[in-house]
Amino acid sequence: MSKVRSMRDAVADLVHDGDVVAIEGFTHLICFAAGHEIIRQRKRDLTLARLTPDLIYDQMVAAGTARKLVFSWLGNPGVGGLHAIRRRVEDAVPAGEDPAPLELEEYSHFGMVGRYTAGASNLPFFPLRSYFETDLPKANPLIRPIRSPFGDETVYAVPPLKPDVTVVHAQRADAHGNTQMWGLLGCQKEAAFAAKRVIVVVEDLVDEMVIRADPNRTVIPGLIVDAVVVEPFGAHPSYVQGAYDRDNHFYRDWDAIAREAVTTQAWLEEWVYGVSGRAEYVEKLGADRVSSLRPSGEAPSGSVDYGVYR
Amino acid sequence: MSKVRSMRDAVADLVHDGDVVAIEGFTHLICFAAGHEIIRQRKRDLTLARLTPDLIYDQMVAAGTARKLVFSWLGNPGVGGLHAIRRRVEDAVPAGEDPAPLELEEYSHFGMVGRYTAGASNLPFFPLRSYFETDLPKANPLIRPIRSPFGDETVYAVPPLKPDVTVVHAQRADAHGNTQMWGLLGCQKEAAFAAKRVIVVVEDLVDEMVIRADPNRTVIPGLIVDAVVVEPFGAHPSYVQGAYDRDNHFYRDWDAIAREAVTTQAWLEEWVYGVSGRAEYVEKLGADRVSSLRPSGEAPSGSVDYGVYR
Amino acid sequence: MSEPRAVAETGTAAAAGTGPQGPAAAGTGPQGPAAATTFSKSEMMIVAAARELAGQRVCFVGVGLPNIAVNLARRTVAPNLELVYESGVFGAIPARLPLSIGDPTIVTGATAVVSMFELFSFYLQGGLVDVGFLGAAQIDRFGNMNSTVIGDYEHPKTRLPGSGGACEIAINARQVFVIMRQSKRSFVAEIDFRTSPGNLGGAETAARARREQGWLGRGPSVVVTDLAIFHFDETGEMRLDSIHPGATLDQVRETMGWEPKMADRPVTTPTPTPEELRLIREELDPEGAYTK
Amino acid sequence: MSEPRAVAETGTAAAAGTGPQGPAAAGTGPQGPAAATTFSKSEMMIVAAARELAGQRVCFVGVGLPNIAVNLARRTVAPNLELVYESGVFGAIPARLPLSIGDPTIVTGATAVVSMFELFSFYLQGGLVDVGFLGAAQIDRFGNMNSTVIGDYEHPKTRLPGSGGACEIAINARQVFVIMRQSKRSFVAEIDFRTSPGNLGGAETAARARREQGWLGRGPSVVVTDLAIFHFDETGEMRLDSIHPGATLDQVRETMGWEPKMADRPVTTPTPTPEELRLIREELDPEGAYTK
Repeated sequence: MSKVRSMRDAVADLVHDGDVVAIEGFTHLICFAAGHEIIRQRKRDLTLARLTPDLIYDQMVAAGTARKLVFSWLGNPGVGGLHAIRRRVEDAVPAGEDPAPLELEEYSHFGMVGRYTAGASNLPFFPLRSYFETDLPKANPLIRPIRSPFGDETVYAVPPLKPDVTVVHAQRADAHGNTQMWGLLGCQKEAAFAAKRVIVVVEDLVDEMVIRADPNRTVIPGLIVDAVVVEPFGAHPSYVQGAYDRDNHFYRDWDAIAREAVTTQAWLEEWVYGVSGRAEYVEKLGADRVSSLRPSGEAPSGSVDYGVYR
Repeated sequence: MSKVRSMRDAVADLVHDGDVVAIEGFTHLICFAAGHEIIRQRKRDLTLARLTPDLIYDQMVAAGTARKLVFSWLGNPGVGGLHAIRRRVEDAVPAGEDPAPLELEEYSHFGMVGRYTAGASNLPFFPLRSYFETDLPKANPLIRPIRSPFGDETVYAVPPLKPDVTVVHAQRADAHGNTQMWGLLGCQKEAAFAAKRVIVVVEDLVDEMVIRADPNRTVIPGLIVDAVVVEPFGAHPSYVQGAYDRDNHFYRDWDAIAREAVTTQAWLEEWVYGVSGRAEYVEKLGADRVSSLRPSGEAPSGSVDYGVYR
Repeated sequence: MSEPRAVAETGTAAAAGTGPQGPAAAGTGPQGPAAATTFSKSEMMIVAAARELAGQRVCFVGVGLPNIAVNLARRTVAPNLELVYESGVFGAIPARLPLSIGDPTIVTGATAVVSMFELFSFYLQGGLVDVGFLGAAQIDRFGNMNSTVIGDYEHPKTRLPGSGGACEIAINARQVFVIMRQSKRSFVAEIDFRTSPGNLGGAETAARARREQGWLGRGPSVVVTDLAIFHFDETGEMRLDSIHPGATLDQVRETMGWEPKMADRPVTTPTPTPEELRLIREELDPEGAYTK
Repeated sequence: MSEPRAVAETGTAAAAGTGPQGPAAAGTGPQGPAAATTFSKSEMMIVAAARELAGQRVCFVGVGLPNIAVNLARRTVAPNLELVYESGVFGAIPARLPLSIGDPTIVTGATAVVSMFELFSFYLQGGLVDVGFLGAAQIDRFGNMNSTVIGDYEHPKTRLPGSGGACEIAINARQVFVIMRQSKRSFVAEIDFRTSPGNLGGAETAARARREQGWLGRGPSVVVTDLAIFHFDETGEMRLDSIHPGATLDQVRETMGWEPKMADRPVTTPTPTPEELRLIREELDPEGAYTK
């Protein structure tokens, strides 16, 4: 049975007010298309989880969808801060400009990866060698010491994170949701297995036989996928290995846009509320911008042989 | 600098008497060639770790290389028992026929996987939901309860396993030891990262650019590899996806061979001590046997595009 | 590797055994006498196990009888059943009957091949498996199983294979299906070693342990043997519900180490239908490796 | 993402910062006056950091100055240096200067691309990383660093990016190299929040904590700034060992929140060689994105 849905339907049915939502992807494969649809559908009171909230959550926070962030690094990589989020966090900023203060729950990268891993594995905690002699366990009481039953060593533990919905962007999937990706993998697999519901967004919908030709490349099995959305260029201004480049100009532009609430809202009006979906966004972006982001050539992986065994 | 070595040199330099040795591979990619070389070099007092000791450890135990097994399933899959090992374990068998009793340290599959994972991650323990209400923690006091610091749940923990040497068989590697494999992956990655020294044995030595064309396919980085041994058909009677089939006949034959110490020793004389190495073993096996194990056709993975980004 | 192997190991009649057995006399099933034909005890076990899979979604399988049973179920009562192999394969479409759990034929053309860490962590412990198949050398009335040793652990009379994945399958699969041949040596009053927990000392203890220790599994739900079908009653004990055509109540009782509880009216297991037999004989095991 | 970003965030002069700075007056290095040329403060930082990498094997890198420094080291003092990117890439051979730690150019043609679980578990925590590069908004005399908040945690004056991987890098990398521009705001007597542990309250406390808690890291070994090079003495405190050509001792002291310990005879950092400058300008950062 095909799980292919429109982004509108997938978000409407699978993302609910108050949900814990993870749109994962470490710089690579960040699904802005899903984030924008969540904004358009005016979802509220979401807890947004990501290692690096990135522009996607800065936009979602600015649009008022979120009440809380769970994260490990809050910045615009290589550029600076995430101003919309900072406005709802820093004391110095005059109140009233944006909605209520944003709750923060903060880990390190490995702590977040461990949380998803515990969630995916149905473990009550994940142990790691981090946090020793830092102020992080004081700032976040969910980072707790745990004593090894072998020897008397103590390490730290983080609790499982089980999102209500995880959104994963990928190069390709079949209609059942069997999903393959290459390039940086981040912790999408763990975040997907940890989630109650999974939305996969792909550049290309492929025949099941394409997936079955290379089963070791499958990162997420259809078994855990609730909807497959086909949304080319759906990761822009993030990128898709082999398909398009990171739009570094936009990452820099956002720094200026997000510095003021008014310019931020104007941008949201124009680029999110003002379009019906990703197809219109891409059209608005223009063919030149799109083609300027294409790789300059192909770098084929080559093929390996699994062999026929009859 | 090339790490390519002969099997003889790799085993002589990297495997020492008394070592903890893991020749991993779950039915697939079991490196019999390395096991046989260890036998030929008359290594002694080894602790042999594997989820499924399989024929390889039955042979190594029969040859007197081992004093201890660390394992989770002790059998000849689909056939029956491992008789050489059983002779050194069961009380009923008359003593004296084989060397001293073999020490056993026993887990479940997930317990062994967890042990390697803890070893690879430098964790003092790995937690898992297994062993509840079983006799395994009584049989093995290294399986211990651990209480979660979140809520009052108790799960079980296993200690890290850090082999002195892990041997991994694979389809291909470059001269630096960057190794790619496909098909069943077992827990070779974890066992290799957990080890002090790693020997990679491959069907094909390839140019670095073959590896670099598909970096997501790399399972073991050259960084942790000490020696690369090129040994085609080195996994027989186990198999290599895309290259040759499992020799099920041999797995059945072994059942009869290993039932008596005398036939077992005769087999070792002929097929291990009696040959200089894998090349001679393959020659002795004969071209017909070898070609009968080749896949009946190709099943290409297809190629994906990583893109050129300049 | 999960369980049926353990049985093969002991020399007791094995769920995954390969020894030929004479065909049972044909019973008259729901399809009436016209459909009567001969079938083996193994075929009856496979058919009975397959039928129990109706409505299940994800099954954790080993080779041998469970593998044939799940594939039969996919072609009959459970067309959407998804198979997870312990060796790390999801969505296999084998071109031949796999001879071992790690046969390369289950890899080529599969949907996903994953590491054992991922398989045990995310698929099994993560709660995605609805049914796990187990067998053992010994089982007791509460479905607790032994595949480790006969005799004392330190000085065993028979050293069996051990847990493999059986221990965590028993705890984390939502329910457990058991396939084992019956004998006084395998259906015992007291098992020598508990490798895979079933209903412990009874339903109440088991429910408490599962709740307090956070098990995902609800424990064993059915035992299919060469002679009969048992389910577990409200006290957590095996209850004889159905006797296979050709077998007698006496045979069932004589091959058990305790006096079994019985359903009010044990029924006769409906015989394999011609279509079920055709699928087994022509498609699933044409060489009769597991079913003769 | 590791650290230099944190600095960019605060508005203090940033190790990974992109702001142009005027070229420093050329000093006379070991190569003699004939080789004298102009170079920027950033170039001096990169060169000084690269030289410190002599003899190191595996380096955990972020983008910006550390990325250029390690690539310069590979071409000069440490030809066998292996690079691990926090985003999960090993053995990258980027076709262009990567603009972010997740640039697709570091993936194409790399030796291995792995999940973050694997990167943090096996590479970093597993003990394979010899040198981790960090920077921060604040550092104290013992090399403890803050990249979380300025002010109170609950009501921060400035909300910084937070740890990213910095916390576990500080603990698990065998040693830590720090690259930061000096200022009274960044080199402080007391940091507001400890994100990445350095030598805690001093060498003795730090050694005890590392031993008892099983850290793999020996802590910070060098701090390279736009003005000077510091190492850590036997008490675990930063010691001024070398002043860059063009900088003065007064400048160094005026941009620190404490009176620095000094080597008996602080030397002048040897100026960049023409070859070092050529590599930076022609090969590593031809557009001068990080080095102007």
